[in-house]
Amino acid sequence: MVDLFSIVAIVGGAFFFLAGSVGLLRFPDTYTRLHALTKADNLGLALIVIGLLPQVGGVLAGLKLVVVWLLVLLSGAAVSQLIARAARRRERQ
Amino acid sequence: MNIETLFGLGAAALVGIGLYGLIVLPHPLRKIIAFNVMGSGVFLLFGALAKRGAVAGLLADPVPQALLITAIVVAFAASALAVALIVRLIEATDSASLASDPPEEAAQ
Amino acid sequence: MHRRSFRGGAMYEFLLSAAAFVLLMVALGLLRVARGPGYADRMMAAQLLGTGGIAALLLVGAAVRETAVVDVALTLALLAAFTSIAFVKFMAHKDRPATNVNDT
Amino acid sequence: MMTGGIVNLAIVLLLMALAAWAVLVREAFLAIAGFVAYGLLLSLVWVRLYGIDVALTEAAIGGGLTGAMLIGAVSRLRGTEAAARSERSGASLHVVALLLSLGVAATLALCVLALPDPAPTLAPQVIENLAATEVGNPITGVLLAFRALDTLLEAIVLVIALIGVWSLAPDRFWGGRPGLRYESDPDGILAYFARLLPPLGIVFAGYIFWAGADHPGGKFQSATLLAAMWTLVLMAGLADTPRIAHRGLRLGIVIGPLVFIAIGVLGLFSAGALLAYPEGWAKPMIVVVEVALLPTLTLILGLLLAGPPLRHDRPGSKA
Repeated sequence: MVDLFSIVAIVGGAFFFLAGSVGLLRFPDTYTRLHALTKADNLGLALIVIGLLPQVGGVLAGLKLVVVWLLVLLSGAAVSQLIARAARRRERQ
Repeated sequence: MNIETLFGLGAAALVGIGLYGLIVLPHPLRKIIAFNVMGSGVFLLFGALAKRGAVAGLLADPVPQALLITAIVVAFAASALAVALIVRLIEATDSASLASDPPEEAAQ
Repeated sequence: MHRRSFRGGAMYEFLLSAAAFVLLMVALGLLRVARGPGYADRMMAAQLLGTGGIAALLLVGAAVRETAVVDVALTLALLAAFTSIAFVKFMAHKDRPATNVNDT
Repeated sequence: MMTGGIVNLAIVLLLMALAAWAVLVREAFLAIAGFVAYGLLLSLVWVRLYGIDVALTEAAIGGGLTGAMLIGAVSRLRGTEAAARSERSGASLHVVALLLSLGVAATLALCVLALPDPAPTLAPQVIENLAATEVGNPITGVLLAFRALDTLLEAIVLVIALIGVWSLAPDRFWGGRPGLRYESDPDGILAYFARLLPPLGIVFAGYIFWAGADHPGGKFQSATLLAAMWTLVLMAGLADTPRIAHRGLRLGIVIGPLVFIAIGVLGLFSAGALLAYPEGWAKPMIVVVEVALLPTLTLILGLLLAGPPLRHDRPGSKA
């Protein structure tokens, strides 16, 4: 039962990585690609982390998993803003 | 094929790739990257050897692994020194040429 | 101290397959680095690579039951933005009219 | 175990593809992007080879410092790339290089296939003697007890590398501040990020440092993380690099090797050999050495990344 939950969540996460890669390759411009990427970042990793929570065995390890996700979320948010701004600056020039 | 042999063979290929780039690439910064690829091939070979040294209780021989840690840090320091040398070379000569007789357009 | 304790068959296989799949997706995304066109797109691919690498690492770590792998993932997560920020900073520097550092 | 084999094969193939990319691609920037990806994949390789300590080091150095250093270098190439392409080496050199590298790779591959079985290992000796050091992580035991001389020499090599970088400064900037002065980010995101992340990074670095006694981790990984956090604060323009003439800075740089040597010489009298620890004192001595090495390694890694001194303070200057 627990394993089934893990499998469903991890498959869902892997799907978002697929979607992110396809979006990164197929979407027409920088901003839409950024959109695709951030979905993969947030949801893909989040689902994989949720799926792994019952598998790591231990509260501390589980807590660290969540922190990994939060950190990636934080850097993803900061970097995608920086990238978008840099792209706009280049367009204006 | 077991994992040690597989990664060992991969390491041999990495050393070859890095060596080729080190000789052929003209720009010194590219040479540094190629050298690092070559170095990581050597590290990987060493890591495969460490894995082969696993005995009851330990999953790998800790002696080569400990040396690998120092090696990675030293490799970074050496690369940083090399990069600083290149940047200085460019600032001093406006060229990154390593040739003893730099080409015309770079010398001007 | 490291312990050897392998997980039962099916889950181990599944977690490793998932790791391989994520890695493959990331490798696909890397094609965007090659195609560009701008630097921004390339940086995005690097970002995806970082996240995918962390995900693959966590999956492999869970498969072989090595709890310390989470620490490796934490390290990568802390540094995920590092290269990208260095890139944005240096490119901003490059965009500006060349100020000779030696003159300041 | 079939899946494990496939995963390993996929990792090796991807690793080789990225290496070939980093070497063969035309633009230096793309080569660096490939090399950063390569470093990330390497830490996965170390996990597969059960070198979690190595994976941690590779993640911190390959995933952070090296990429930032190379990008910093490529942004200062100033069009030397095109000039370098014009002096492309001739076809004969390419053929010779190809043959040579193929030969080296093939020889190494043959050596790998001919490795003796069972493999020589020092692991039993390490396990046997680890109890005497009271350290639980065999790698920390090797680094600070069994092969302490290597670690000491490494710290000295790092100091020398930093002196080498500094010596590239133009004479007039000697004693000044290394690297560029970054402006505070007007958009504020970077400044926000650089205020939020370092406290978390410092806590985690402390954890890795402390955990290193019994679990994967230790001073190298911890110092690399701290150096990265420091560089982040510098890049956000929240702080400036110290003047290299600063006495406290110089003390911090040499304190690690000095304490290490002092304890080593102490061992000469108390335990009869250089770098030997007196019985029952191994663990506290190791902790002292590690604590002393931490600021040394952090400062050196951060300053190596910053480069040689490039400027002096100017009153009211905001370069």
